[in-house]
Amino acid sequence: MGAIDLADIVFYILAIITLASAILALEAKEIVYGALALALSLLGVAGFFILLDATFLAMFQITVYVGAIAVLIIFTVMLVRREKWVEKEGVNRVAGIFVTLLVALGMGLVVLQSNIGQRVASKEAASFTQIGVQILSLYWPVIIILSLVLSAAVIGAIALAKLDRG
Amino acid sequence: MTQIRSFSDFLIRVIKIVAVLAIIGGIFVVATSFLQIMFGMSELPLPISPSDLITNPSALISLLTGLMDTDFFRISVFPGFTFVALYGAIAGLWERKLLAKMQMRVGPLYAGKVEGVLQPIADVLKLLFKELITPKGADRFLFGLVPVLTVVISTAAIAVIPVSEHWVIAQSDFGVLVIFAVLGFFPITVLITAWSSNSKFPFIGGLRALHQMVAYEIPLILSTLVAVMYSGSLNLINIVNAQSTYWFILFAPVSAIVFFICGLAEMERSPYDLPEAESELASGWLAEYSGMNFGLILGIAVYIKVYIFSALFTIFFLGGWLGPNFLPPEFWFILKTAIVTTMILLPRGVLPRSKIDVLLRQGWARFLLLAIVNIFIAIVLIQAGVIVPGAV
Amino acid sequence: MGYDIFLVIMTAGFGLLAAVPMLILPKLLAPKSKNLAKEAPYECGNIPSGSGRISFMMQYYSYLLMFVVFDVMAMFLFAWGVSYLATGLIGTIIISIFILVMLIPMAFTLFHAGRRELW
Amino acid sequence: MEPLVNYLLISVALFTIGVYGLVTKRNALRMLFAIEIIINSATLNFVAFSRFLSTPSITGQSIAMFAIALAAAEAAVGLAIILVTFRLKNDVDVSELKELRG
Repeated sequence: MGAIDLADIVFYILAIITLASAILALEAKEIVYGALALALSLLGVAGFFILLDATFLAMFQITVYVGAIAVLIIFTVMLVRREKWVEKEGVNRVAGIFVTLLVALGMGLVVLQSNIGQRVASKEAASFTQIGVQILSLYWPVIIILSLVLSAAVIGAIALAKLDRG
Repeated sequence: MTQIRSFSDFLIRVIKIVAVLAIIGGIFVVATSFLQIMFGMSELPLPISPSDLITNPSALISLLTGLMDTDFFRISVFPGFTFVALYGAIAGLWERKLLAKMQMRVGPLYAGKVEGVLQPIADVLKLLFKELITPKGADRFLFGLVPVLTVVISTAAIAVIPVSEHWVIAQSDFGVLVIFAVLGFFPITVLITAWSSNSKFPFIGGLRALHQMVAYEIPLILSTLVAVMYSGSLNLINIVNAQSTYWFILFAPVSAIVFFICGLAEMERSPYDLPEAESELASGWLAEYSGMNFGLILGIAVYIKVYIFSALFTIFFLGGWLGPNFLPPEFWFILKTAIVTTMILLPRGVLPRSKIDVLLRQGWARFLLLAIVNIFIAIVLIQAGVIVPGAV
Repeated sequence: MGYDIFLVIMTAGFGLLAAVPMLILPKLLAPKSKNLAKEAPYECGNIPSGSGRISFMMQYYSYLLMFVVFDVMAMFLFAWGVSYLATGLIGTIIISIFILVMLIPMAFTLFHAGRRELW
Repeated sequence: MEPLVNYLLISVALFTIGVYGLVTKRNALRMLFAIEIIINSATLNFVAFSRFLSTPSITGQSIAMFAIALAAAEAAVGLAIILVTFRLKNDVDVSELKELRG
């Protein structure tokens, strides 16, 4: 029983960290703090992956999201940031929160109403070596298309980011 | 705090030190009991009374062996923090003596009777009595966070490194990925430093360090992929056991060289130490750090990193703890790691510093291509039947 | 269920336990003095001018973009390398196509990163 | 282990926070943060459902890997667009981008 209790505690700590830093990412006054909070939030999601027996995916998430995407985001934030930065609010914040609560209510009701939520996980988790087998047999077209998408992303991003001097 | 001018000043200082040590000890006791609950150390035999010890000394041995089997002992002492910190201190002293001998100097000489062996302790004591300066306009929270964060991250990586089949903290099936996930945090700490110092030298040095770490991370990851393919596992213990007949350096020499050079660049060691170039950038991204802040990064974290890369090189390419049977496997592991560490320290006395554009172009154009070519060579070797993946 | 990762985090926690006292001790032991010149950012002895957080050259931005994409590629290669035997020759061919396609953005990036007038 | 509903609720909460950011913020960087949070809620959903199937399955993890890879591509292009915006307008406010308005 002891181990299960520990997993529950870890789950709730992770939930608090993830949600709080996700809110902080959007609401922090200083946008560099916001970017760091985003990285922390992504780390929290990786923690959920570990709890779901998807350690390989968690490591993938940390290496790609925290190690690469977050670094690129923080770098760009430092590049475009200025000392006195007044951020304009697009819509009235109250209206935004109202719309958001509506979305949350709808989706939450769907989750709570259906009986799918009470499922219990199977004892054995699938082995992570199956990922390689699956993406190279069943989903092999996705890999090829993904390589093209990634290539296009790099080329497009560089074409956008360079100064146009011919 | 004023200078010590009289005996009473001295007494006050000593009392303060004792008080601080008592507080730290209290924290330590609380943390230990917390860990005890966590790791179920209550299953241990209960602490025996001193009278038992006199009548039955062998009870002490059973107590000690019981203690050595706990996770807490592993984390704190042997393959864990104390061992690595000691290794790092010796490596630091060894580096200074080695460089001095190469440059016809004497190096550390006075601390300790023999050849300055107590120099690391003297350094730590000196740094403890230095003031921690935060530059004006700096972001105090992030600025103070970075030294702690650097030590924490580099400590996390030693958890999955096995010293022998028995002595490992976390027997993870994802050891290689854990190492690279942990290494992925270092660019963020560098970026935080660059931004939070509010000074131009750390900014320039930090961006250099960022680009350098990023450029050499991919070739580093891909050069270890060959070892993973040969052994068919991400578990570092399985990777070593797969080398029982031949070391992987025989089948992937180019991969080993790529790993070594990219390791040098990741550790910011000479000839790739330009993010913290003393003579041109005033220690680069560390320029604003003083006292123990500086000591934590350059004195502890850097040498833990040196240990990590030496140990990884040993595990991936030099057969880990495998060796003749007349000595324990731990000895072979530490011997090989020490040799690799010496190889890492040597270029500082020999090679001049590289240039940033040359460095980045080398990393992306040469080493990445070499690593990819190596993967194809490995495919050919496996398809030709020279190596059977997963063979132990 | 992730006990190995839990141990990794505990080891990191021990690192925290070791590092924090090292920063508390100097606050109590070391002498302190207020000095404007001491707290100024380091600029080779000159009086610092302007903000330290300058807008910087982004000559090597393309390398960063390349890193994001090649990190993904490296992790996919690990997913393949672990299950090498199970995927067989067909998997090898597919992953070879994947790597070869990724060489195109690599060449593009290296060409553009080398032209300094672009950035 | 927690029942599936808890993971789904976390996912819903993350999605909601992301939607809130997209609705109220006009700073392009903040909107990018919100998009990243939404993508993460989706991947969490995939992994949770795949773990709670009656037979052990890995499909959710494969899909999540593809989603993360696409997020990397999206971040690269999105940040380049933000850079261009900054160069042109000296700001990253998306409500300033109205040249194409009829």
